[in-house]
Amino acid sequence: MHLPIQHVFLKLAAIIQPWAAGLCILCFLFGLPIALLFSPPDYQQGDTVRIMYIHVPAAWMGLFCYGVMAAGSASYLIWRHPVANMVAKASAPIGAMFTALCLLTGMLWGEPMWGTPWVWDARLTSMLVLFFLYLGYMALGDAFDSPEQGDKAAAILALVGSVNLPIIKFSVDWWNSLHQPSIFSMAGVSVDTAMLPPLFLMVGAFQLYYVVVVLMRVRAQVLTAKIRAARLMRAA
Amino acid sequence: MNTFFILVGRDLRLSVRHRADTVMVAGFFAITVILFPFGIGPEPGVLERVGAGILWVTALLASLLSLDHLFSDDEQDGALDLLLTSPAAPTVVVAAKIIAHWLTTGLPLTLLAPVLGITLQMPSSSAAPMMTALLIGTPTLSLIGAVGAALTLGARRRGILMPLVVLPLYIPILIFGVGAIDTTGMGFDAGGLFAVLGGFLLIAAALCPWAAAAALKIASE
Amino acid sequence: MNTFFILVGRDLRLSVRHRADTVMVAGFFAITVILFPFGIGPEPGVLERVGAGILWVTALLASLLSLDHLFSDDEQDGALDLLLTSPAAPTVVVAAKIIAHWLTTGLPLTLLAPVLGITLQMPSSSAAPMMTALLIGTPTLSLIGAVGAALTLGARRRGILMPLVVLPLYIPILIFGVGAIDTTGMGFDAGGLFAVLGGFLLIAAALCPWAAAAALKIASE
Amino acid sequence: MLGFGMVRAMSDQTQSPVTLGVRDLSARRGGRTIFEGLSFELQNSQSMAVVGPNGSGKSTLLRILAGLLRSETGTIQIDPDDRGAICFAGHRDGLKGALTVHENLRFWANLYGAAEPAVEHAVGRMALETVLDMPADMLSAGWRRRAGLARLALGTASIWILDEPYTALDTENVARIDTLLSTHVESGGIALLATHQAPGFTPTQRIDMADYRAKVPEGPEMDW
Amino acid sequence: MLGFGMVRAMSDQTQSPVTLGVRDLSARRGGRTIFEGLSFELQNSQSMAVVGPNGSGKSTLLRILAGLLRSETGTIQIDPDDRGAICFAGHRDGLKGALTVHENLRFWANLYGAAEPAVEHAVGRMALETVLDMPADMLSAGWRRRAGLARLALGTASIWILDEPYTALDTENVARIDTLLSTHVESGGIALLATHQAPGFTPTQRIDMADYRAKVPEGPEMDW
Ligand code: HEM
Ligand SMILES: Nc1ncnc2c1ncn2[C@@H]1O[C@H](COP(=O)(O)OP(=O)(O)OP(=O)(O)O)[C@@H](O)[C@H]1O
Ligand SMILES: Nc1ncnc2c1ncn2[C@@H]1O[C@H](COP(=O)(O)OP(=O)(O)OP(=O)(O)O)[C@@H](O)[C@H]1O
Ligand SMILES: [Mg+2]
Ligand SMILES: [Mg+2]
Repeated sequence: MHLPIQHVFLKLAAIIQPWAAGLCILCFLFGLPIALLFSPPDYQQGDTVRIMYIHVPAAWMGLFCYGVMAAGSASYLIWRHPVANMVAKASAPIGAMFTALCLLTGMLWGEPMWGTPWVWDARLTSMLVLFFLYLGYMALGDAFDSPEQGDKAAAILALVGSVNLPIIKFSVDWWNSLHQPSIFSMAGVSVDTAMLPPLFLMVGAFQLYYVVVVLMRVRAQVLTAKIRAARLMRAA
Repeated sequence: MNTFFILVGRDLRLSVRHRADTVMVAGFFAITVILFPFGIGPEPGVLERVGAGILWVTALLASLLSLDHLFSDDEQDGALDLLLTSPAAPTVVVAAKIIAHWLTTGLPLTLLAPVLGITLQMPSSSAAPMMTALLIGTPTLSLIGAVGAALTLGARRRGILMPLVVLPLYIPILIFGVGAIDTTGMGFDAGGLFAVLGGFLLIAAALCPWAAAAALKIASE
Repeated sequence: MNTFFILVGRDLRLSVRHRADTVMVAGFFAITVILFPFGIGPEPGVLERVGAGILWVTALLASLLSLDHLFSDDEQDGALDLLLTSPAAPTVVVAAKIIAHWLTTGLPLTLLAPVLGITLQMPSSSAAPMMTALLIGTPTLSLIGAVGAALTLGARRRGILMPLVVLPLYIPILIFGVGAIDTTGMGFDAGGLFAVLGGFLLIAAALCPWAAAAALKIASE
Repeated sequence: MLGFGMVRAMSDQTQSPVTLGVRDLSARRGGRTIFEGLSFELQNSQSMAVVGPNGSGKSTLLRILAGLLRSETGTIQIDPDDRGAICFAGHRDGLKGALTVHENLRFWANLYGAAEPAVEHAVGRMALETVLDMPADMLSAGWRRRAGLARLALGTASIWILDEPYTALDTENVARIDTLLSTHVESGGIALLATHQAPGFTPTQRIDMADYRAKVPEGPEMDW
Repeated sequence: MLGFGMVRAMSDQTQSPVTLGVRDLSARRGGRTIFEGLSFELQNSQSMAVVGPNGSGKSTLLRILAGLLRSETGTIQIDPDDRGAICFAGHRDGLKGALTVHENLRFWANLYGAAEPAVEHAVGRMALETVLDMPADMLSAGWRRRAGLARLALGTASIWILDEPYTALDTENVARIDTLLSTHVESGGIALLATHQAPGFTPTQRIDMADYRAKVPEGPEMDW
């Protein structure tokens, strides 16, 4: 039924993927050394500030992936768009990974900065909640005897869970948190401008990595679906 | 609307008459209030400090555990099929069940809160903010929980899925709920926190019955 | 004896595979550990002070709530009738269910206790007494709870009856269990308290399976 | 008598049209197509027996028609198209054991918008007078079934969809259900029933699910 | 064939004696005497149909004989008197929906002490091969019933007590159960079955519960 769309998708993916992969590698090649070696140390934090170049992009990607997942789920539920669901499903593990990376680097950073790896602070907890939501999405999708049922249930959960995104975003403003407030705000940029190029390189690298992996995973799903359809046709 | 009251009435009757876990809630609170001073020891400073937290956590657990049966009892004996094929719209069925659930879990807790507060040695001035916070917050628990219960209805390993799905969404309510009580207790104005709780309730009321009804239709397949 | 392991195996398999509340226990603990610091606030002194209490109360609640389904699932689908008419003696059936219940509630909690302790900011020296106390205490919870579950099986308003029947018997274990952890934590010898917990376990193990089997026969009528 | 036909007759004198038609229906469950290419149409006063061996998809078909499952392909046309036009009775009777028979029945009556006399009428039709105040879980299997089916006799639905209604009933009560069915059909209603027993009244149509079996192998091939 | 008779025959060559007798039985439920003065005796290779209208006490009688209920008065004599001599199958089949058919069956086989070949034999007798790896709650009503009754075919029990075994089964499977029953009885076993359908094999005895109805008024008088 939806084969044309999937076909278009496969074609597009085949074009985009190598470019994205190449760019991603370039970003990492330039970004990592600059971030970890050549960028200036912070006047307060010293070299530990370099964790930021992993932590912040990971945090943003954690949020971004959930956004994609929620949008994909919505269009799957509303327009029954199978590719949208595949994108949502493919984003979940990547998002969970970035979220975990953010949590881990945050804990590593917290040890020297706050004297403790973990506090039950709103920003930290809502991020942990995001991680659980990812887990819940994946677990729920797998928990049904019929795959469609799981897909739909998980899609509903993704939508309902998206209320968590603003909570994460604004948690530092709503509660007096240990955590840094946003770098970018109405008032302008609050870090040394020398830190921005490596930060953006890393953000770009992570983003491109996401694009590459999502395309790979969706392609795999499309092909699996094709194979299954073919098997059923042959069996019939 | 009439249909709605018929459905609420039935669920209430069942939870009074039945061997239902919903009635357990009053017992559950009593237990908590008996057990915690035992477990924590009678030192007044400590108990008082954690009172609001204990109340809210209890509310969350009670809600979570009783929700497990919100739809599954009716599913087991076939009544859910009949309800979904009846003249009542699925959203109305879900909304009625949510209200009935709140009336048998959230409301008793809210009403008992002052008593529980005294037993947990909280200052009597905290009674009003406590009741207000619970009154606004507990319906949201029922609403969100119903979505979780419906989503996991046909699922395998449901026992572990329910908390995984529902709790992340409960945590904000817990934070604001406790915050509202404690802030008032410290003599500050907690209007903003109550407003946020109210906002959650409005959002949940607007979304959850539909989400749960949609999930229920999926589960019944 | 062989029969016994077959029955335990089945219940374990069900609780892993099934939509069962028993598996919920791991989730339940995780929740508790996440929720309480939230509810109580992150101040280290307070949390540390109430850690043992929270762990034990969690154990009690988890035990109580999962016991609700110890026999009723099998009763609902007719399996209990078949078990009672099978070659397995009712006492063996009950004993197997109790062991399976402990393996899925008490044991995970005991094993998780050190981790939970850290999260609740308890000193790492408390890990050993905590685990010992839970290891001796939690089987007693399952044993006593099984009697309660069997007694209330056919009863109306079962949800409210279970806690009423079981909790008074749980409280001594709570008191001694928390006492044992806290006493060791303060650097004293808690041998006597552990011995009392052990004594409870022996008495419960000697009496409860028979009592529960007798109650079950009555309930099946 | 206050059956569906009566109510209709009172309201608009002429028999309102009732239709249940499906065209080219197929159903999928557990990753396997259960049946395909099924079409039929029922009009006022028509009834259909759905037969077929175990697992051939009778219950699946009835649940699809009742709106509880989605079909894989095909169209379903139901008229009147309002909720409550269909009364479904499945394998499980949905009685609440803690409530009395009367309470159970009254709940459904309220929900279906039937008046108190309709409840009394239904009680009479199913001869439930003696057990009205018994909690439903004290009933024997057959009585329970009968109490469950009393919902039909409330007379609000024009299309009855029954999945093995005769289960656990003795001959007297089988006849009672048969009478109920034939009165309903005679007064303009539609009835579908899946059964392994030959009903005592003669349905106007009959569909054998074995004829619509999907042409895929059963068993290990399914991909759930 | 590896039925009960076979096992016995292998073990002691001669047919071991099996008896199920009751004398002057009466039963009380919900504060009301259901039946009274019931006596009968079954020996090797005898079988009995328990008939009677809904609510007459068939299930109650069978549950008493299976040891699940206590009788009010009367004596019951069962031989061999060990646990496991009786295999009971009630209205509900006790299958665990989360386990596959095979897992369900193997559990009962282990519990009854039947060996692996007995499981295979039972699977063959009930033709369950294609659904062995399906979770039981994915089965249709009739398949589920069949999977539940496969327990009988394990061949360990000498006395079968069946409450409406034919429910939800199509003709082919009704015949399957009939064959199972007659093989069991022929090889020296005893079978009791409550049913509203005439079984395809002829039980040697027949008891109508209506004949033993207690002489107290039915209905509102009950004092539960
Ligand atoms: C486990 C602990 C931590 C977690 C879960 C966490 C989580 C997050 C999240 C979710 C963001 C993205 C916020 C947004 O986009 O608005 C973020 C950004 C950031 N985090 Fe953390 N963090 C943790 C620890 C830390 C620590 C210890 C530091 C440094 C002292 C830190 C510094 C920052 C900075 C500077 C940003 C960028 C702020 C922005 O632009 O929003 N984080 N973190
Ligand atoms: N919940 C389910 N999930 C997956 N497959 C199912 C489910 N229920 C039934 N099936 C499959 O669908 C098929 C048709 O089942 P259905 O219940 O419609 O049969 P039926 O004709 O009603 O049989 P019976 O006479 O035994 O009641 C069966 O092969 C069964 O395996
Ligand atoms: N749990 C119970 N508590 C009290 N009374 C009961 C209970 N179960 C059954 N009874 C009563 O016992 C009587 C006999 O019930 P039983 O189930 O033995 O009948 P039955 O002959 O099997 O009927 P059916 O053909 O409907 O299955 C009924 O009148 C019923 O009201
Ligand atoms: Mg069926
Ligand atoms: Mg019966």
